Amino acid sequence: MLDILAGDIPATFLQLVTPDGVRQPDDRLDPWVEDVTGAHLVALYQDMVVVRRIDAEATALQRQGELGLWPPLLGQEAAQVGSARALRPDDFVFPSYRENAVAYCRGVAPADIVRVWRGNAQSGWDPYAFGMATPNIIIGAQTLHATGWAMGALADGVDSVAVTYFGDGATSQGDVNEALVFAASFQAPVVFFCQNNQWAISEPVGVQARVSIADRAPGFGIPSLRVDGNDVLAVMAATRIALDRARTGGGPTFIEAVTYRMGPHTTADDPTRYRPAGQLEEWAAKDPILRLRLLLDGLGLLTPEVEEQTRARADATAAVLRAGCIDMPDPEPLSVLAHVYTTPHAALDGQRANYAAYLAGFEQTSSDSTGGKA
Amino acid sequence: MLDILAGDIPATFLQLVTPDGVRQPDDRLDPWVEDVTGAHLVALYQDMVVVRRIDAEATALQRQGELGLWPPLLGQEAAQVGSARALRPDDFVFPSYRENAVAYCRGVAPADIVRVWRGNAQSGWDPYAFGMATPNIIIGAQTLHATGWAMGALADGVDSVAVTYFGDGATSQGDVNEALVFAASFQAPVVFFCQNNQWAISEPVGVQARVSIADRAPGFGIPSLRVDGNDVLAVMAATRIALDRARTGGGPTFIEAVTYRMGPHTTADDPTRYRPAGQLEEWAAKDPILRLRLLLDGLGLLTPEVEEQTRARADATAAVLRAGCIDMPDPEPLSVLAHVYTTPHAALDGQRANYAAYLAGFEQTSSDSTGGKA
Amino acid sequence: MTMTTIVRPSPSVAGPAPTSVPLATPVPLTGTTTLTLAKAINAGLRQAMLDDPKVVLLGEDIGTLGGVFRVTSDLLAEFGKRRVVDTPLAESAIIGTAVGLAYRGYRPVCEIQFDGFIFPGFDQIVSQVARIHYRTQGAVRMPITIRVPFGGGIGAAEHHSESPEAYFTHTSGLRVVAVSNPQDAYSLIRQAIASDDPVLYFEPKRRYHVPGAVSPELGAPMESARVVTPGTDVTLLAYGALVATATDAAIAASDESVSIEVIDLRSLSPVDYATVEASVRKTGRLVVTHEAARTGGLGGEIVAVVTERCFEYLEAAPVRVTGFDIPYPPAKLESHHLPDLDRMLDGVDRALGRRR
Amino acid sequence: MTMTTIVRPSPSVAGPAPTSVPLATPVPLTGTTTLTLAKAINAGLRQAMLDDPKVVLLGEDIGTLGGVFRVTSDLLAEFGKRRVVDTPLAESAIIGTAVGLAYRGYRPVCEIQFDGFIFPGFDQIVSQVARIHYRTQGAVRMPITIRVPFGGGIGAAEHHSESPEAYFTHTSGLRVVAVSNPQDAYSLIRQAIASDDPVLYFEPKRRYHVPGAVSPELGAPMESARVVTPGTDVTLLAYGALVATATDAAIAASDESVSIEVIDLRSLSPVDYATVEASVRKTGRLVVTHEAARTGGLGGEIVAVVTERCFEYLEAAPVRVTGFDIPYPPAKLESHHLPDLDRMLDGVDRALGRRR
Ligand SMILES: Cc1ncc(C[n+]2csc(CCOP(=O)(O)OP(=O)(O)O)c2C)c(N)n1
Ligand SMILES: Cc1ncc(C[n+]2csc(CCOP(=O)(O)OP(=O)(O)O)c2C)c(N)n1
Ligand SMILES: [Mg+2]
Ligand SMILES: [Mg+2]
Repeated sequence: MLDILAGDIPATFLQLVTPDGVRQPDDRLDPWVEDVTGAHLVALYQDMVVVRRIDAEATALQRQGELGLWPPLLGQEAAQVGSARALRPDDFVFPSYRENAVAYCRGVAPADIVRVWRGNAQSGWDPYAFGMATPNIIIGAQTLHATGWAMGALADGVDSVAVTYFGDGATSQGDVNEALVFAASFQAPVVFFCQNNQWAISEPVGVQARVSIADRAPGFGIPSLRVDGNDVLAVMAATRIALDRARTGGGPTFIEAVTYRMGPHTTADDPTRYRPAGQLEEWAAKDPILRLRLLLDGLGLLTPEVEEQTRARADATAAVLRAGCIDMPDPEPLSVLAHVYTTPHAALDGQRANYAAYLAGFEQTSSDSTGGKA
Repeated sequence: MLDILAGDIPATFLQLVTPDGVRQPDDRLDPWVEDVTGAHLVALYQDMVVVRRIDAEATALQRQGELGLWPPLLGQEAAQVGSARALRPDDFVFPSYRENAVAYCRGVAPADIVRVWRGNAQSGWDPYAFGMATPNIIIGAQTLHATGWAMGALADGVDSVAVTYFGDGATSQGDVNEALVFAASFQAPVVFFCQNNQWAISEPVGVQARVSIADRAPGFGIPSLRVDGNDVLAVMAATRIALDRARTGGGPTFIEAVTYRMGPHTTADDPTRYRPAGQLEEWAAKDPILRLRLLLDGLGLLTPEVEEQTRARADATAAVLRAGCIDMPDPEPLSVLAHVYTTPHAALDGQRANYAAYLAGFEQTSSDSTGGKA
Repeated sequence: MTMTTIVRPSPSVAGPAPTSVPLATPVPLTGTTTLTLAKAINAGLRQAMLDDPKVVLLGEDIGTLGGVFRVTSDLLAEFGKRRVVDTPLAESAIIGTAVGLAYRGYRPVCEIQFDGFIFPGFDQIVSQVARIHYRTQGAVRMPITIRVPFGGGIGAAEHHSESPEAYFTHTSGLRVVAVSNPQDAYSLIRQAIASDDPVLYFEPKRRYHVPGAVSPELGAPMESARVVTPGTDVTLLAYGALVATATDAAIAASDESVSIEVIDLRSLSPVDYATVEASVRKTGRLVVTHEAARTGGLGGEIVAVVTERCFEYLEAAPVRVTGFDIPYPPAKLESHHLPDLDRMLDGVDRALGRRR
Repeated sequence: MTMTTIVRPSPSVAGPAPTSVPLATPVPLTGTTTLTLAKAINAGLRQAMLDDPKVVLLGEDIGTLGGVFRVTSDLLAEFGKRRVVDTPLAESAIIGTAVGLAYRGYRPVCEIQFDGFIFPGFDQIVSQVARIHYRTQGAVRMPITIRVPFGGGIGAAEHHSESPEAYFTHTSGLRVVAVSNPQDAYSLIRQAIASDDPVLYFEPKRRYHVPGAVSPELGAPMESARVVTPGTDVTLLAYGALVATATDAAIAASDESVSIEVIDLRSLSPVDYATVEASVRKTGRLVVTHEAARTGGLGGEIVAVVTERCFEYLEAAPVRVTGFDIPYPPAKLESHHLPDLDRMLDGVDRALGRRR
């Protein structure tokens, strides 16, 4: 495998399925996806369609005022599904805020994916239940958590792997580089999965880096792979290579998945202010779902039943998401003060008591029907 | 020049003078030191002897309680003198705490070099007077200052260069990596000069990096040079290459000077607790001064007059240092409150007035001869 | 993560993504004009850049995008990329390179995209920006302005609604201001940039789009507080977004014949105690309010100083109306964390001894 | 930069470099033993590691060297490099990887080499360590202990003598303690490690080599303050190294028949106000002392709370005896910055109304 690990600059660009859906043989990657049958490909396709549908539904929910914000992953489905589907349940994911497809693949319920963005909670799920930490908004911070977790896995003598997701912009943060230093130093079983979606809000990747993102890691002593992030099969192969290295004592690996953020940074963003003309169209031609459709079609796997089943799954998931979102009860007022500490804390406990009394005073007042805050 | 800039891993190790004092030709470096005559070599030799003497004298002053602490550079004379003597006065140095030979070459008076370590001030000199910032103790922080200064030089349209010094340990800090990102992004005229002296206090360089330090930079899009840091001529050549790139719009360059800290980390450190047996001896054989002596001797330049003049310079400098150190007046008590702000600040001004009154009260009391703090 | 749901409300029915906002023409500001708070900062930045070629802006997305709040709109087009610098995504480097630029004689203005993102730059602020003048015994000046949109109430995600000002008021060597209205936004950004000391300049993000009259005058010095509403019964100190709430509280209280003197601190370091003390000597009662957590917040410091200096004038213990000692909560709970009109009035009642 | 000139005084005449200190044999601590404060922490760390295999140490130079203050001496030899981890030189990563280890069920103990080097790790502490339990609604615990040698008076270089505790007491989600003597050093390091909340553990570096009796008992809960010297005239609150100075002040004052009640706060977040209030109700007068800068320091917060809760008991305005609002000064000036016995007595006089 070593010949495809970038020790030289520039890194090789790895691809198994071309944008027009043609499967290209590649001696270096093929062994890693040998077991991927037609049924697997269909499952990956369905995952991607469903997460795109989740994304669209969440965007709609935001427009309707049901979510405060939503960070779409439109265009990044292959990077997220291809990598997430390579993981084992005992691996642990440390994501940024855009890994909603990864959360879906880890088994998080649709409504729990949007819980944070509705403003109901800061975590939509229990990290231990899904082997996935909650979204980290401080750019790059989670890469250190993954590295520490992996150091722990090494000490525990297990072959579980930490996988951390981050963007091209994140590579400029000190934390990400320190994570590379620590991961290399301790040969921690961690996979650094960078989705280079070409933009950090309004800044093109060229502001962050003048060479390929994948070229960063070898200088830290970490082999890297540069993969077509819109090719779900190549992403899966690359992730499996990295996971295998980690499980077998090979230490960290860095993956750059070259992809594109086809939507806005978040629903609060307006990419027309900065996106050059034609760029979206150029990348639309490399759409990850389109290319898998073409591949499946070529293989005769895109039957009407599959199409129908896919649509049905997407519709059902969207319906579950919408209902779960809209029906989500508001958090209890006093929960604002819960879980700051694990055991009593005099200062905070006093504040809680005071606030409870204060709220009760309003209830009092309003049952006296003199108005006030209910 | 491009063929010696490390774009591949591992970087080439550059040397012009072998440890036994033999000048090796090198097509890539030779043009950069063509102008270095025998007289120049003697001058470099004398610099190195003088700074080693400053170092020894400061260590003695510390042992005698005249300095609170001293960070010796023993063994790193060639790295510091070779690079510092390549600079122009309008270049600007952003050092760590160990660059005492650089300060000497920039023209800082011996006593001013130790002023900080005596505890009299936090800067021994006016940075603008010597084109050199005061020692930075927060590891790696100064690399960002250098990068910002260089961005300013670029905007000003001048060809001055920022040079920042830091250690092997510093390369693990987020700040240093962020400095590489910014320097690359803006193609700032900055030279990153890393003295890899094999140790960060008790940690060998292998804790920080599993590949050469010089290999780090290319992944950021910054060419790097790996030079024998105990070879003053090679260091000068490498620094000139980097400066020339910066002056002519080539952007940042990273230099790893491979050297050795022959003394303790500081006078408070005890390297026998962690230094492997034999390592000091191994490096003593590569001593930077010894090798230049051998070279000069071979060239017939180490005349008794030169020897005598060198000794005299070192003695004189040591005497000036000692006298300047011992005679240094203690700072005025109320200067503790000076220069926090450039203009009046109500809170602090009140504290100053109160403290002045408080001190005056003691003077009062003691002139009443009832004791108290004078 | 841009999170401006309340600042730029999204339509309540499904619709297309918002279309590009037309670029505003530069504000001339020759006489008094009506500007939003965000536009007033923009106008102040522009004037400072026109006046002094050494003023440069650094930050994430401040160029083409004009910042996620559009505070730097149009400045890239007018001043070019050497003076309006879209930086890589790294706050420590934004501050650290500003230090280097200041060493070279520049007056950098750094934008931190949201309050919660200042911490990666904390070391450079605390150990470098704040100290280099002291460290060099006055030889090197750090005329750096660090702009920070702060505070909550906009329904944002984590790290987008914080009030970190007390970390900086405890840091010797920094000046700290917080503005509450367009005029101060304009005047104080210009004074901050003109200051030879480093200044943390806090912008009340939920007030960005509130308009107000702005004259090109610089007005009172940056260090001075301002009496917003004169009153005789209780002194109510606020800054940033809460000045508006405090003013509303004063109006509400006047209905019950309680006369509140609202003071907008403006400067958080140093605090203008001359103004504060004069008020407390008159009213004998003090309420301080801020969104930041109570323990260790600026309120405690002010209560301590006022107690030290006005002990014999105080008729009751000063009262703090603040955020709780919690991390900033999820959006649906923020109304329970943030001081609002009712909690301020409750605090006033306590200061008046009407409740415990 | 190791800077321990006073802790390990250098000989006053020129001589050879100090020779290697022989490795001490592990402290059994079965009964009461005399240990220095540094050794007491070492013994507490060792016991915690023996008791729980999930306790791991992370830091710079903590392994082979045993830390620049030798607090972790011999632990590498006993527990191996998976549990005593010499990390690369990066504080954000030390804290950040501790977060990941905590996610995996570990109880990491991070050493920050000197107070002034905590700021590169500030973001991870404030935005991650302090919040993950809240963020995950209790699902994930962060039982991380962050050890910080703090305070001045050792003649050190810049960044080696700071008192950053107020930055952390203002950070919700953290617990903060500061120890003053070997027994507390031992008991509280064990309690800090056992706590499921993150704890900042401040070590008074200039007291490292002061010996004292240490029993293996854990004693009073970490959150409780301790009355060191009972008294009736003035309450004097101190923590860390200043507890010794405060105790000396109480002795000195007793010569003039002033009875000072010295309280060692021990816990800075939360503060044990039950103990503080009981004392102030008795004495009616309060002095708080710390080395940190006055403005925004813990003293102001305490004065505010005591004023709020004991207003009617206070016979005079509380007094603060603190460092000035300056960056930590050069060694030759530190005696002018640090509260000493005279300044504490001066503060007591002011609290007694004997001076203004
Ligand atoms: C420390 C920090 N600084 C700034 C931000 C604001 N911010 C949120 S996302 C973002 C861009 C991130 O770009 P990238 O890493 O490429 O990820 P992407 O959004 O493209 O997935 C920025 C600047 C933040 N969240 N955290
Ligand atoms: C941010 C920070 N962390 C820790 C330290 C303590 N410290 C001082 S020097 C040093 C080792 C530095 O090693 P290196 O960068 O290799 O430089 P050298 O001392 O070898 O010249 C350490 C850990 C510090 N000064 N700053
Ligand atoms: Mg991106
Ligand atoms: Mg070193």
